[in-house]
Amino acid sequence: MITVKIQKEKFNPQKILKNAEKGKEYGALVSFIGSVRGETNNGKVKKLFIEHYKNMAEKIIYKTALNAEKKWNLDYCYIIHRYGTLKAGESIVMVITCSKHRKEAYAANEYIIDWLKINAPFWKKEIFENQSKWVEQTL
Amino acid sequence: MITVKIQKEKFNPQKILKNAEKGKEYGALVSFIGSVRGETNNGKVKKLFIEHYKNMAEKIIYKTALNAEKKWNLDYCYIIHRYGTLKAGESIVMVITCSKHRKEAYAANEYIIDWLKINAPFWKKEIFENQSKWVEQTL
Amino acid sequence: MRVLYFAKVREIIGLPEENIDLPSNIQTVEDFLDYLISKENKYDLALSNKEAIHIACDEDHVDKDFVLKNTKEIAIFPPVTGG
Amino acid sequence: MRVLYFAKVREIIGLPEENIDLPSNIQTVEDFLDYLISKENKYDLALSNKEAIHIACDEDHVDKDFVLKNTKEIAIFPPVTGG
Repeated sequence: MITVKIQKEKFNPQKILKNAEKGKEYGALVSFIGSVRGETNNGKVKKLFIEHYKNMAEKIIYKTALNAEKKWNLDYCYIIHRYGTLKAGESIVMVITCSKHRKEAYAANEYIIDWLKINAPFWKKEIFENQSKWVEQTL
Repeated sequence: MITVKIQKEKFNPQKILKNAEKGKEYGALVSFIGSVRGETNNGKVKKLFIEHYKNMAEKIIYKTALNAEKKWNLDYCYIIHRYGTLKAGESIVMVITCSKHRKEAYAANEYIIDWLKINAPFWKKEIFENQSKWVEQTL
Repeated sequence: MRVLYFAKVREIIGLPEENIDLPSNIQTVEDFLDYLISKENKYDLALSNKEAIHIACDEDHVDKDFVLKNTKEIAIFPPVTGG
Repeated sequence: MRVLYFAKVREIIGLPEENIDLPSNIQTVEDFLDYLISKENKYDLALSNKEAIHIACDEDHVDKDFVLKNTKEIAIFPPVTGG
């Protein structure tokens, strides 16, 4: 089962985890949460602005999930990614992967995030006290 | 910050996740949950019995967390493992690792589970309808 | 053809999207970028460092030698930084 | 010396722990296992496949050639299966 959500609103990682666990008998569940760091190399981050290319982002993330599901025989895959303006500490992205054995769940989870970082059309701009700066890609 | 818990009682992964996120500004959070599978190669599992060597288990898990924290520069590390009698679907173990960057959080998380599976003194016995069987180590 | 701009490219060009009729001598993405760059200073500013410009045609990543024949929507943007 | 048994080993020997005075000729873990095996059939049954027996002395994993000199607690068990 694959779910992909791209939304402006905050999400609740606890609720998402709870739903993933409902009726679960899969053995291994790996989740990743990426959040807005309060401090980067450029100083104290006030806000993070995330721009995205809606239709393409949905398409790419869904395709990535589908590839991961097939390759690692996942029982469950949930991906949520925010756009808009976020504050430090807020969650940007969450990925849950479930499978019978842990190796598959870890590998699929990391694959999804790696792939998403390279291909999904989102762009981050860090907003500091007196300036703002588009984040540069680091792979 | 390292927390290690070994307990008989059920734990609530949502609450544990929520606590990990409190005041968080770490960027990356990876969590792993291992649960009792309802079906194994030997049939339908009714219950899982977990025996452990208390003092040694605590010592080994804490040492493993300490190693991981140092090696991957973790900001937060939480490990909980149950013993006693569990039903299918119940969580056995949860590991949360937090760091600035995702690679470290993933690597540390997987290291902890791998190390724990090889070294922490827990033993599982699967209880089926008409028989029971100690689980054999698979690495 | 619908042309979309994102992030820094959008900011420099000053608009999120526009419609541009493809001149008949333009075949590839590369041709199209060169056409924009020669058209106006703001496009030159936004797009001249082609290494730093990525392209999607009808929502798929494409290389610069991609032929624009049936493309309805082209998106022009810096390397993505999501996740 | 306090001797602890876990899992299948505990089940076969029939008790979780006991106190055993170390005979003076016993130096290593290996010696101690052989001593138990020769003592009674249940120990033979539980411990004769030494490859499948792991040992911890005072809560640390040790090899079979570990010298028991100051050991207060020895634990004998099958390969662990936690996590």
